[in-house]
Amino acid sequence: MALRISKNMGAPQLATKSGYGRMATLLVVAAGVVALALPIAMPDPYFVHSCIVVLLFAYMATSWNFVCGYVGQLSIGHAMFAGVGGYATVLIFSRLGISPWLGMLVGGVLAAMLSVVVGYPTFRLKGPYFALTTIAFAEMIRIWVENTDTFLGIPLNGAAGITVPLVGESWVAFQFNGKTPYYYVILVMLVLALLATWRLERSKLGFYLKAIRGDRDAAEALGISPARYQLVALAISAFMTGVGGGFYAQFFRYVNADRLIGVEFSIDLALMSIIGGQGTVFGPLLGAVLLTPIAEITRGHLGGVLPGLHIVIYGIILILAVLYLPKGLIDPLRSILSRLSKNGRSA
Amino acid sequence: MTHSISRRGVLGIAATMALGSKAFAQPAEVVIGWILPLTGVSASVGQQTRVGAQIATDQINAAGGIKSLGGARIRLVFGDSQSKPDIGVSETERLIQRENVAAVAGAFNSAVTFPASEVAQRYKTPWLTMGAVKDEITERGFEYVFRLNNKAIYDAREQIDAMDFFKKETGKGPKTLAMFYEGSDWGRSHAANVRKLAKERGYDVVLDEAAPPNQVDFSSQLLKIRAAKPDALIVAFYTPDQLLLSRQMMEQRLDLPYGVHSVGGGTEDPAFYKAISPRAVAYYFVQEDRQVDALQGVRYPEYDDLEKKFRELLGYNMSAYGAQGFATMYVLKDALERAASSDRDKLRDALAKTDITSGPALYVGYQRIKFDEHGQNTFAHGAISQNLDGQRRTVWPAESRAKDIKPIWPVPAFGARS
Amino acid sequence: MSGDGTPLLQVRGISKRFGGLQAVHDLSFDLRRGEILALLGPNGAGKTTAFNMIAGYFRTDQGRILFEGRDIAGRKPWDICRIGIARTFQLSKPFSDLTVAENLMVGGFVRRSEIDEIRAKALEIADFLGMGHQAATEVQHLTAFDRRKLELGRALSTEPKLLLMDEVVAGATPSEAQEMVELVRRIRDRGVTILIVEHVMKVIMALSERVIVMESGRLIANGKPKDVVRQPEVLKAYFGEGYAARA
Amino acid sequence: MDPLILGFAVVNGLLIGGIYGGVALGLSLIFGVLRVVNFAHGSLLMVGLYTAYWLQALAGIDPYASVIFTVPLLFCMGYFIQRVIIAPLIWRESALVVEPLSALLLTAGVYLVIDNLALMAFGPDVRSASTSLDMPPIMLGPIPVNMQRFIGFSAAILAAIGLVVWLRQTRMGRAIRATAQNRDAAALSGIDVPMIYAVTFGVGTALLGLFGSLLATFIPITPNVGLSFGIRSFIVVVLGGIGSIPGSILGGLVIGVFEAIASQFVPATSAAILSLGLFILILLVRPGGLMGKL
Repeated sequence: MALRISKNMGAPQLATKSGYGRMATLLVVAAGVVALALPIAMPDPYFVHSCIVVLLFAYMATSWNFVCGYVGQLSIGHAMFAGVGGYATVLIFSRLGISPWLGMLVGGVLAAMLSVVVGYPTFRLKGPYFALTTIAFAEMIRIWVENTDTFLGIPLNGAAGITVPLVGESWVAFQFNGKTPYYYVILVMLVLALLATWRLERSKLGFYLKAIRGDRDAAEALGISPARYQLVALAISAFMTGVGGGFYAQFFRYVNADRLIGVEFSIDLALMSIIGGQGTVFGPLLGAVLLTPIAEITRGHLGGVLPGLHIVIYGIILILAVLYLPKGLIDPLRSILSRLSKNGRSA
Repeated sequence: MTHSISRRGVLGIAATMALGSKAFAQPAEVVIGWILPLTGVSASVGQQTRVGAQIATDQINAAGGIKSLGGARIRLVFGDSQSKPDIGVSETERLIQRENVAAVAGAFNSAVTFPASEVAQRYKTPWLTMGAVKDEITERGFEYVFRLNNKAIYDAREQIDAMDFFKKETGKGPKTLAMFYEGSDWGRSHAANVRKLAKERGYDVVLDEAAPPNQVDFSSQLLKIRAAKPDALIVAFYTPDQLLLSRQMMEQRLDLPYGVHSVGGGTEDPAFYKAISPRAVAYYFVQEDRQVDALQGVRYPEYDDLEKKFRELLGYNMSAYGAQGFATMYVLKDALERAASSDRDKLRDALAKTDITSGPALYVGYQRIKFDEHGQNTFAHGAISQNLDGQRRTVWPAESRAKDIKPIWPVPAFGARS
Repeated sequence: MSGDGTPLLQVRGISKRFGGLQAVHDLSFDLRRGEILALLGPNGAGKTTAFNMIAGYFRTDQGRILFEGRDIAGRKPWDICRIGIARTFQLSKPFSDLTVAENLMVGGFVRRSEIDEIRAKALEIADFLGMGHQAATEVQHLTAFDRRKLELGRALSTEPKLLLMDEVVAGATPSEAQEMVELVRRIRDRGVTILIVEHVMKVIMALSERVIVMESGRLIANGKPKDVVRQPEVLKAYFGEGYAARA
Repeated sequence: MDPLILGFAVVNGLLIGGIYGGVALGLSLIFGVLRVVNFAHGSLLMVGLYTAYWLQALAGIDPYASVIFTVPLLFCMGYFIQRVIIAPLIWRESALVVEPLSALLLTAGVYLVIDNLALMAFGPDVRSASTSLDMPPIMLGPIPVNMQRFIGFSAAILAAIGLVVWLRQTRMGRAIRATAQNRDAAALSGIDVPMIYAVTFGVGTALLGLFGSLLATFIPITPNVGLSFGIRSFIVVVLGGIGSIPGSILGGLVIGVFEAIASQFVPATSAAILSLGLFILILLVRPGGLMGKL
């Protein structure tokens, strides 16, 4: 993505790259302004609600991408981290009366801890083996939560799920009557996740993850312990996903294992990243921004008439993207941007 | 079954707010929203409910719409929850904000109904719970949330009541029970209620077993049931698993002296009866949301039309889900007539004062529809049917039985059946 | 230049067995600071196994490997890199979706933490390789020989004291081989000690002051290239098959 | 535990386990040769089941007789999916090496499309087919053995043997094995690798046609029935050793018996957790599986 390319590396390419970088920066700034102004310009609650859902998925996909996109491993179990975050947030608030803001962070930390337990053995596996193991872990946790009413005195409430006790409009309790506060919270979370990814791109960890993706043996020869850095990245990703699960819980005011820890949720995150462009800062965001509304619109317009059609469309998009845009939708966008910047210069 | 069926109707009056005033206006439109699982594992239920609601709507419109609103027609909009809570919430937002519905009905799955009805409450939009049986749905102090159908606890109580009654009637009955149910929300919450009641009534639960949905083999579980030797078996499964279970029980000739007692679910789904051999389900006791026999006395012309169209559209006979979709629309029609407005608050107040004792709204078989202060229809009840000669005939409550019907109790073993 | 004579690497009696095959048997040799030592031997002699043991990719069954006096046997590859031993791979393994400069930056983090410094260092190495103009090219667009050079440069980016090279000119044209020989010499001139596993005799003659020869897992010769190639057991073991066939 | 009950459990576990193994055969074959994890495997079984169902519902063909239709039909579907959807990926990669993850995503897309097309076409209702043949259970001592499952079990064993013999003894089989071992070398020695791939995919899914017909008589048929078998097939294949034909059957038997016995002691939900745990453990400790060459 844009930011990656704007790294000034070789003298001769410098001009092109910075031109491209400028275009990209402009685009990002413009998108930022639009994002900030959106709920003010379009205060319709359903519209804002839909935007929040898009941003939430963008945030979750960005979190997924943080490890999976950069080390090139396909996790289909990230929902387990969202589940830990979501459940922790709700339980800490409903049982201990501690503010969900803190609960989200605790949930994130717990998710990161779980990720170390899961990731330590799992990251030795490659390709489909890794993917299948992550599904297996997430499914174990899902089935366990669905069938556990209380665990060590903690009421998990089994398959029934847990609702967030209503206290009315309160910043401390992270409950608002309107949509706009949620919008800005998730927007800030997304920006932070994007910044973290942007930082990752130019950090040691980022270079190391990309090296591990490129070739594990070669990475080891360059002083990289793959297990260690993959785990660090996974823990950060799990933390972010866990916090996202906390937001999910607060926004929908309900968590249940079937959905929040379900395979479909994990698959959604992976698909958005992959279709948008994994291993890039803005790819997952692009994927979420394009796919979530497609799902929503087709569901709204076709769901009642031709059930299943919207998922068929989704599947076809996936097939086409894998075949014709292996680097994601961000790839053509990138070339359009650089063409535009060239034209701009020659003009 | 009650559990999985939720009804949701959103009444929206599109754009014609002037209607509320006494000004004589063009026949306008009242929009009602439904949130249903139209895809995914519960899609079958969603489709049946949708068809039932649509047929009722067509009947209402054909009969002149909402007369107190100058003949306003009802238009339905549907949202597909895919059985996922967050999508159900988003769709509810869409219906309320975008489609401007006057009320929302739904959403079968308790997991969807819970957060989605809260959205309706927040926007002060009446929510008619359809299918979802979780007790708490009407126990949150939400004045915009109503429920036509049973609560979960009613279902369990009716099953146990029926057993107690047959025992009293014949002097014979089960002492030990086994429970076998699907391991997600509905099955588990039903099991919890049965567990509680069985203990109170002195039944001994000798096996309490859940299974994850969509199994391909129940042999191991049937072995456990065989080993536990219960007098009767209480089951709660959706259609695919119920089909597998019923077939394997017949194949393995797993006999229970006091039979199989199913709570709706697969045993209420007409597709199930199309797929299963009648022998496999003979003498089944089914706790039903709809009481066919109780309807034999009062037939409205709407019923024949409904049953005919339903069969044409779906290829099988009326189901409890279809009936609930149908009844929900007539409850809403009744409230709209009395409110003479599509204003959500006025409609809510009208719904709260609902007291229906006749008409097509009673198609599910209730004698009356009246909501208590929590919005629960206290006259909601199911019935217990027994599968006799290939038909489910009401055997409990006794007053709903047809004259020629008596339960077969205990049930004959597979080997002793013709 | 033949180094200052103090041993940088001392291999002491290392052995490795794979199932029934004794790949390396009681191998010992020294590598002096600043020299280029070539490790020769026919296919299957155990060269690559020995190489991988030093680089930490295989565990030694027994024996010690002393680097600057410390035993490094059994350390993990990344630790070995950190203490100053870099390696190349026989089949070059560049990170193909990164640019040349990015490839050269990865190793830099072992020694430095300032990214601008690392980038400057990477560009310097690119210039050193004669690839400065390709710094922003993605590796997948490079020729095979440029990838080989990059492989070498990437090892250099970890600023090693000892560089282990596995067949650097395999598949290269004569002029490319010449360029590579030059490059290796210039690396040595920067003060890097080099252990090279190589088949092409011309390269060894041109580069190394000293060669050691392995056959069937054992060391059979050790000395100046000109002397070693005259030893009968070397002729028999090595030139009898591998080299003669190649030449 | 009562030994008779345990005996029942083992027999049931073997029967259903053999069926799991048989259903997983194609998955293993396709992975072994193409290195493609076919996420749509369960969906293709669903197609087989529906085909058997409709042949009976519309043409009155007994499910057991419908094999002559389902097998060729599913072969064609597999051949078509490989040629039209997966092959372009191979051309794009220009080498004959498919990136396993891209292929997994492609087949995930196929799964979404097939399952939901089935929902649109057939509706969400549960269906079942039934055979007109009279099949009383056979008695194994005091233990009744369900014939329909026994036929499925036997078919799985025979299909595995047939597959092994075919791969060893025929020209095509040997070409497939050569391609599995080294596709570049196979291509160099004149083997039409794209054709081999398509045939392999076709054979792998044709097996699902067979089991679609055989299972239709006792498995509830819904548009998402594939999911019930999908994840379990992965477990079976990994357990037995990915790419190994006997391993697939062995993996199925192990999982079947494991779940049957575990279910006697814990609820089915816990048994499911245990088999997932077993799956993870095998992958970590012995990633080649029970019969793997690793």
